[in-house]
Parts: sequence; C-alpha cells; structure tokens
Amino acid sequence: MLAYTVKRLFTLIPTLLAASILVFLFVHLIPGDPAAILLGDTATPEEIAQLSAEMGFDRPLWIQYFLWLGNVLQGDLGISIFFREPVLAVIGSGAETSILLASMTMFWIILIGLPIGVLSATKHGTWVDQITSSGAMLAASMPTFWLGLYLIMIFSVTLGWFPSSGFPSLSDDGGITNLRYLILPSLTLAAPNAALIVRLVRASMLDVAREDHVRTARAKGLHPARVTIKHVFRNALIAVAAAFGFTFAALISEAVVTETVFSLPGIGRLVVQSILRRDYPVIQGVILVIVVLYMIINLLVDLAYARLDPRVSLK
Amino acid sequence: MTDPLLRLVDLKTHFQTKGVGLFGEKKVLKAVDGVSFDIAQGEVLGLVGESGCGKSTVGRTLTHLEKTTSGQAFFEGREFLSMTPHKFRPLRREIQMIFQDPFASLNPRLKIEQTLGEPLFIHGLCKTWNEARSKIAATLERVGMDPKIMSRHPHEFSGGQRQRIGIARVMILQPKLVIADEAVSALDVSIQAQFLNLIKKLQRDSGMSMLFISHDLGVVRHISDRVAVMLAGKIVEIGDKHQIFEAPQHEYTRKLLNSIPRIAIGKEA
Amino acid sequence: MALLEVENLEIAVSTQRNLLPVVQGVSFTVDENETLGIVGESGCGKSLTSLAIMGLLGTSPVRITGGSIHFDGMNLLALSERERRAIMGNRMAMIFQEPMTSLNPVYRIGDQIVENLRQHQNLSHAAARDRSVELLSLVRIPDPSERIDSFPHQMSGGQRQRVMIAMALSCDPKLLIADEPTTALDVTVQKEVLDLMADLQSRMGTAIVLISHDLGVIAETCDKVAVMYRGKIAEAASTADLFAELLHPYTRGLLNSIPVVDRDVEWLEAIPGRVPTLEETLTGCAFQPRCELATELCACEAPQTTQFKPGHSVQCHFAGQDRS
Amino acid sequence: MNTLIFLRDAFAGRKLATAGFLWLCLIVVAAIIAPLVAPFDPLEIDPVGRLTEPGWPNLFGTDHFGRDTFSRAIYGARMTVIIGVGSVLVALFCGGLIGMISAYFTRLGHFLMRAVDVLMAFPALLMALVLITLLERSVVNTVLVIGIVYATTTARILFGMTLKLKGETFIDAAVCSGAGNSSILFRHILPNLLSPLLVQASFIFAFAQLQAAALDFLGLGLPPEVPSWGNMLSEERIYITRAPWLLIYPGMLIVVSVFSMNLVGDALRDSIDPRFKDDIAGV
Repeated sequence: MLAYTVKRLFTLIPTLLAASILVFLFVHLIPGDPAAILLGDTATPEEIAQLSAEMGFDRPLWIQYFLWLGNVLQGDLGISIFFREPVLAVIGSGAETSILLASMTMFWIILIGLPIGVLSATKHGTWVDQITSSGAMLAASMPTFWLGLYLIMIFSVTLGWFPSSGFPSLSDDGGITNLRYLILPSLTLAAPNAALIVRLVRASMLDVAREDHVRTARAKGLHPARVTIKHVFRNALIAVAAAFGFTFAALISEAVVTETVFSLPGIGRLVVQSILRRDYPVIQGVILVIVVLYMIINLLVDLAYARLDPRVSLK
Repeated sequence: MTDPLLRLVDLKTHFQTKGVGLFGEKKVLKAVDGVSFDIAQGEVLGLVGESGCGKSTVGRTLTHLEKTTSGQAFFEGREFLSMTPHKFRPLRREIQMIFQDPFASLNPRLKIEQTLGEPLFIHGLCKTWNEARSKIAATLERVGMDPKIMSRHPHEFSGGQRQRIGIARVMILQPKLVIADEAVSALDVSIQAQFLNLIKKLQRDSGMSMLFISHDLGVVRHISDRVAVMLAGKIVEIGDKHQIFEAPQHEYTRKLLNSIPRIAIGKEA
Repeated sequence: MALLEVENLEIAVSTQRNLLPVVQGVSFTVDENETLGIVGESGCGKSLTSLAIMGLLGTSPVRITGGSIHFDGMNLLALSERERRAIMGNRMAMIFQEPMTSLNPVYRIGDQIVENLRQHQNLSHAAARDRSVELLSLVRIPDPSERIDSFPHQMSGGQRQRVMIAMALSCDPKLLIADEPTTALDVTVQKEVLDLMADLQSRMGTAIVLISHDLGVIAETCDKVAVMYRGKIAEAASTADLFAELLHPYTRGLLNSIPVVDRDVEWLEAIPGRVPTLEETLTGCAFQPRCELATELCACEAPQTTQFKPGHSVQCHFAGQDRS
Repeated sequence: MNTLIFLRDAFAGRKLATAGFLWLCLIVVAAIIAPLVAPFDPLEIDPVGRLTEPGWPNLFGTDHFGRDTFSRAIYGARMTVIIGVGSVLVALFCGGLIGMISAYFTRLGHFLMRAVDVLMAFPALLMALVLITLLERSVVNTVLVIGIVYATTTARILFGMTLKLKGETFIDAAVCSGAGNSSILFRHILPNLLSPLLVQASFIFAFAQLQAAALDFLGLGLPPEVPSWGNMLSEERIYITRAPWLLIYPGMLIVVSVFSMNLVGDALRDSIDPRFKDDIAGV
C-alpha cells in the first residue's frame, strides 16, 4: 500500500507540472502586455516596467515560467489588482467558507445518495426504484442556481427558517450556529451530485448482483440483506469510489454558481468576481489552487479505491 | 526434398508487463521462449499444451498479431517475421488464421458478404462485386452453408454457423498455411465433430498445411500428422502423432496423457 | 428413501410473450455416498436443474413450474425461504464452473470460508479460522495457515476451485452439487481436482451431483449417469450399464463425436444438425430432426420414459436399435 | 434502417423516455419555426406593459423590459438546439478523433492521453470560465467552450472503447485478412462505436444545457440580448418574488428538456452493447 501511494505521488508530478504550465500561459494568452494585464488599468508605466523586470517578461518564455514557478513555490502568487493584497491572502479569506461548504455538501451527498441508491437497487424494477431513480435523474437535470433561488424563496423568504445569503465566519458572533447559513447552499449543491451518486450506486449494485461470487454468497445460505450489504454494496463501492473524483470536480464547478446565488464569500464567487473585474492575478492563483486541490483529491480517491479493491494495490 | 513450407527457428516472443514495484520495474513474460519446428507441404502439425504455455502466442506471432522478440520464420524459404506490415501483406493471403470464438470473430456490423468479400478485394482477387459474390457463394457451399445467407448479419446465426463462416473467410483466399487457434474448443461436442470432419476434408482437398493449436489431446490426435507438446514457452516433445500418443518420451507428455478421463465402452468394461 | 429425490421437475423461462419450458419431467435420485453425473451439451438444462435443487433460481425469470424435490425427507419446494437458507451451504453445498469469478475478489479467502462456517455453526471467529485452516489443508492447499490470508486473485484457477471445495465442505454437507467444476481448468489440474473430490467423498460419505458436458469426466467419476437433451433425460443408468450398452441414439452419437486419444478414427460420426433453440416448438421427440432412426412416429409422438432394463431407463421409441 | 430498429427497441416499453423524446422533437420543431409561432418579437421592448402576469395575449407574461416571455421562450428553444448540437459536434469530433487515434496508435496515444489528463485536471465549469475569459461573449464562443470542455471526457471514453474493440477477435481477423489501418479504424471500429457515441451525445447535450445556463447566470455566457432560457433566468432573478412566472417558465423548460435528454440517453444506453455501458459518463 505504501509503495502504491508513493508510486501514485510520483505519477502526479508530471501532470501537475503540465497543468501549471497551462495556468502560467493563461496570462500570456490574453492580448496585451502581461505586466499591464497583471497590474490593471490604474498602473503607472513605472510600475509596469518594475514588474516586467521582476517577472522577466522581456526574457524567454521558459525562463519566465521558472521565475513564476519559483515564486509560486514560495507562496507568492502575485498581487490582486482589485484588493491590492497578495493573491494568496485573498484566496485564504475565502477558504473557510468554501471548505465548510464542500464538507457539508459531501455530508449530504453521502447521507442522501448512498441509502437511496441502495434502496433503488434492492427494489429494482418496482415503483420504489422507478420513483427514486427517475427522481434522481430529475434532480440532476436542474440548474443549480434555479434550485437555489427557489430554496431561498421558500425557506428564507416565505418560511424564514434559514438566512438567504452571506456567511459570517465561525469565529464571528454566533460561532457554530453560523453553519445555518450554509444549510441551503450545501443542499443546493448536494442535490445534483447526490442524484448522480444514487444513479451510480444503483447501476453498479445491479452490475455486481449479476456476478458469480454473489451466487456463491447466496449458496452459503446468507440472509439476503447480508448478501446485499456485504457482497453487493461492498463491491459496488469500488465503482462509486472511482467516480467520487468526478463528483468533486462537479462540486467545484457548481460551487462557483452556488456561492454566487447565496452571496457566500468563498473561492467560487471569487473566481466569478475576478473574471468580471479582470483581476487576472487572482484568476490565475485560484485556478492553480483549485487544480492542485483537485489533483490531491483525485489522489485520495485513488488511494481509497486501492484500499477498496485489493486487486489494484497488490498484484 | 526442398524447403518445408514453414520453418520456425528459435522463435521468442516476450511481453513486457507492468511491474508493481516503486518505480514500476518492467517484468518480462516469456510467452514463447525458443520454439523451432517445420511444417511440410500438406502437413498438419498439432500444437498442444495447457493454458498459458504460449501455444496461442506462437500462432499470433506467425500472423504478426504479436511482435517477435527474436528468432526467424521462413515461409517457402523467405523470412517474414521481420517484414514491415506493408511487405507482409501479400503473404497474409497465404497464411490465414481460424479463431476460437465464433461469436467474437465476425464484425457484428458487417454483412456476411462484406466480411467475406473484404479479403478478396484487398488481395486483388476480384475486381467487381459480381465476381466476388460468385466466389463467396462457392466458398460458403464448400463449408456447408447456404449461399443465400451472404446478405445477412452475424447475429442471425448460431455459434456453429458462425464458425463455418469464419472458416469460409479463411478458405476463400486459398491459403497455403492455415493456423487454427483452438478452432473447435468453443463448440459443443456434437457440433465439434462436424467441424473436425469439415476441417479435415478441406485440408485434404486443398492440400494446405496447417498448424492446429489446441488444448484437447483427442482433437489434436484426430486431426494432426505430427504433434508438438508445449510447456512454459518451450516445446518439450515433437514427433509423429503415433509416437507421441503411443510411446511418449517426455514426462510431461505422459502426465498429460494420463490426466485425460477415459471412457470404457462396451461389455468388456 | 434416497437422500435426494427429484421428481418430474419442470423449469420454464418466462419471456415477454410466453413461458418457454427449459426442463421437462426430469426425475432422478441420489443416495448417500453416491455420485450422479448429469451430462449434456450447452442449453440442455443441466445447470438449471442443479440451480433449482440448490434453490438459487431466485428471482430470475427462470422458475420451477412443476414437480418436487425431496432432500433428506423434506420437500424443498415447500420450505420457507428461511428454512431453505438453513440448508444451503450447510447440509447441501455447491461449487461452480468459474473458479475465477466465484469468489468475492475483495475478501480474503479465509474470511469467505469463515463466513460460511459461522453462518451455520456456532463458532467463535478464532475457532472458525482454525477450522478454515484445516479445511484448506484438507483440500491440499500448501501452507494453509499463510494462504488463508490470500486474496482470490493471488491464487491459480485450480487453487481457487480447491478453496471453493473447502468452503462447500466446511459444514460437512450431505450433498454436494458440482456444476462443471473442472471445465475451466487444464486437464492435469482437472485430474487433481476430480481425484480430490473422489477422495473426500470416500472419507465423508457425501453424495455428489456432478454436472458436466464431458462424457469422459462423467464416466471416470460417477456411479450413475443421466444424459440430458433439450430439457429431458434421454437416458439414465448406472455408469457401467450405460457404457455397456448405449440405448439412446443421442448418447451413441455423443460418444461417437468425441475424438479419443487412444486410437485413430479417420472420420468422426458426427450428429448432423444442431440442437433446436428454445423458441422452436417441437412436436414429438426433440432429437428426431437429428436422429438417424427417426420415423413418422418420432415426429408426432414424444417417447415416454421406459425401463428398458432394470435400472436403465431411456426415452426413445427405438431404444437400443441400430440403423440396420 | 438499423438505426430505426435500434431506436424502436430502445424506447419499447419506456413511456417516460418516449415522452422525453417527443418533447425534444417539439423543441427542435419550435426552434425551426420560431418566427412563425412566436406571437411577438422577442426583442421588442414595451415600457408600459412591464411585468404583466401570464394571460392573453402574453401567455407567459412579460419581463421587466415588457418583452413577451412566451415569444422569448420559443426563441430560447433555438439557442437550446444550437448550444446542444454545436457542443455535441465539437466534443464528438475533437474528442472522438483524439480518443480513437490515441487508442489505435499507441505511442502518439500515450502522449495525447496524458495531455487530455492534464486538461481534465481542470473541473468542467472552471475550464469553461478560463476559456471564456480569453474570448468574447458570443454564441459561437459559448458553443466552442462547452464543446472543448466535453471533448476531454469524450476523448477518454472513446479511448477506452476503441481499446476494447481493438482487442476484439474480429479486429484480429480483419488484420489477418490484410486490412490496413484506415480500413480497420473506419470500417471495422467506427461503425461499432456509433451507437455508444449516440448515447454519449445525448448526455453531452443535456450537460451542455446546464453548463450554458450556468454561464448565462454568471453573466459569462451568451450575450445578454440573446433570448436563451439561461439568460431569461439570469436577467429576471431579482423579480423572483414580484413576478415568479418569469423564473418558473424558463426554468421548467430547462429542467424538462435536460430531463428528457437524460431519459433518452438512459434508454439508449440500456440497449447498446453492454461492454460499453460502463464507459459512458452520464446520469
């Protein structure tokens, strides 16, 4: 297992480097002087000249890349044009919201998605299955922002149960109860993803149920529930785990929208606002952070996968 | 006597498999590890062995489906394993292969006439579809199929019928050497017998040579003139079939023969 | 009373339009310490018969439509699901054709044997594990105390089938159903596995139902044989009687189709044609379209099972007759 | 002919999927004849008749510019079809070609698939956002961006499926018959990929709608004056309490259309070759 982990870590490096090159090139693909782009409209010619020299914009592209990479590795992602603050600090200020939102969403996805998926598979072919699996498909067919708007209208505006927007930090007044700000957003974000998990659990359980070893398990005289959980669901989890990386990608994408709908001060909204503000250093920084994060998640998913399926790690 | 039709000299086919170590060191699987034999004109050589012994890889290497690691093979005196795909193409007509699985060996999207016609056009044996169709019809009749079926798709046929079509695809090119890789293993006994008779008849009528690869010793004895026994990538014993089956020299051959369940028929049992 | 009595078993597969019979009027008995071989080509219904006895047809579109199965005096088809499960894996066990896929890939083999043991016997985990090691050594797995922690993919096909046998025998079953247990194995491994089964049977007195397409395997290992053709038993007798005088033209054709290793045959006497598919409805004898003895009688009227000789039954109007 | 039989079998006994298919046909028809059936000009502003409730003659009411929501919805069908078909074409063409070629020519393929892996390290919408930043807001660019995003997944899927087909015995048989590379790829492999590709296309079509709507909502999709369902939602979202119909109708149209496309994809997937089922990423 350790050998496998190290091996996977090593294979991550080239992909990470290639992705960083793409992120680096991003600024250079925008027409215009990169220094002027990074500094914004209000920059003076002196400032532009200074940054150009610092980043080596007059030198060959590959040298620029390594200069930039060197900075990045030291935690220097540049200065935000809009906030006039280091990009890393800007991103850091959104991290709490986004991490909490993602965790709560994952919580819902697992809490809702797995049991309904199992139910749908065990009741295969009945009305329960039809309702749950079509319902899941319907949930996956909704634009998240539309669902969010209606949740706000029903639960915040009409019923007044939850706040409709914003998120004060957990360290502010209210402490842990501030999490109630994230209940609607996390449910919005969870809906389509939980739906995908329902469909996936159902499909892979039905696949596993046809395998020979399940017949062996039944031939042992095991209780059907035990066969379902210990042999069918357990093996179906392998395919589900493999798909969790995709779920996470979808989650990041949809968080951009959800955070905008609920005006949450997270990284997702930061991306959109920075694009609208043409705050290129922030865009570049956020993308880099998300890509690295996404790769780490994928690595964890792979390791979970290897743990679930002994055929992967010990061959 | 002149050269044999096929001469195989110290053939080696090794596969790189991905290792599991920290840096994924490559391991080498020596599927075929130094195999030599001759097949004379009109002769059937049976190649027998258990799963994983490399017998199928020999056949696949001879048809360029696997890359040769080292060794040579001469067809009518010409070395062909080192040929480029382009150079080898004319020889494909002479060296044909029958596959094991009748359900997988026909493209489900193509009509029978398309499958059978393709090699004719590739090798320039026909100019027009009319010409091709008459050849296809004749070949289908030779393998015991109604020529009318040529406008149908593979899914309309049973396993046995598909295998006949597979054989027709091979015979239509009038090859000099046919490699049959477990050609009858997927078939039920009663159908298998029909095929063994058919293949034997086609071989006798056309005078082609054959490399008959199988795990079934009974089948190999029935169809072959000479037999080679393979174990772990190497031939452990090769010789006339009567010698192999009645006076086996190698311990492994004896073990194989002793493992076969036998039926005692009649009152003397 | 015999240990297993199957009478007039009928199995049908339900399609969207109708119910197609796949097993019709199959009857046989198996005594303790006896091996019954059921032989036939693919689609003859032999595997479905074995699954029906074991109770594994379950919720599939294939189901039992008639007849009875008595095991150890109990009418299996009348038992509740719970009572049935108490027998499965316990007094009646089964091994399957595909040793590669019949074990759950994510659990260690020891855990899979322990699971079977603890389902039916009141054992602590440690005791069940000790017993599993014994069972593995019984089926001649080398280093059983180490191999018990292997995953299935770390073993060869033959070893996996031994593990399956160990698991099946873990609760000392009275009846072992083996569905093509050696078909996926090489001949040398097949011999080892068959020898092992025979050895264990002589020690434990287990009755065995052996399903196979290979007449040779059946002839070498079974006390009696039932030859099935398209859902019916064409011919049944003790192994010695059957091969002493083959009564059914299908059995004869089957035997003549097999190329043997001990002598040369120029041309095989193949049975012409093919097995009719399930959708093809037949009046009369199912073998009649391929049979050299067939007359008009065979085309209109299905033959009944007749006792041609004591202990040798056959379903054919012209049983024992030659072409001449 | 084969395709018709395939479609008939796929929808047999699936009422919901058939309804979905008919709905999509309706959308396509509406898109084509939009000028004939739309009662008003979708862009015509009426400062007097702002935010009128659904009724006659404005079936779905009017928006805050006084534009007829029903007419805008019908023209929105046009955008739905253009975005869907456009991104499917881009994704299948680019992704399909890369995937097939990578699986067939292994050396080049190794390099290409690593490149695809790198692109896939960018979550879909994020990648779309990055590309949008570099381009202007326009219909063509939206189609291109969404198409390119799904080209990566399509490439992966096609790679896997081609690899499976390449290992098939009938491909070996064709090689032994002397068939060349292009014949193997286009005559033997591609026809076997057509139905799985159709399934993949229907899922991309569905995803593309959601992505396009999300881009519209973020103000980074189609230009604001283009009447698309996503733009309608985006522009009128502040009126959700005052004029709820402004969000209900376009929202429902998106949901029903995406749901229909998913149902169709699901039905088709169940009737293709089971070997490819697991490859296709869909709902």
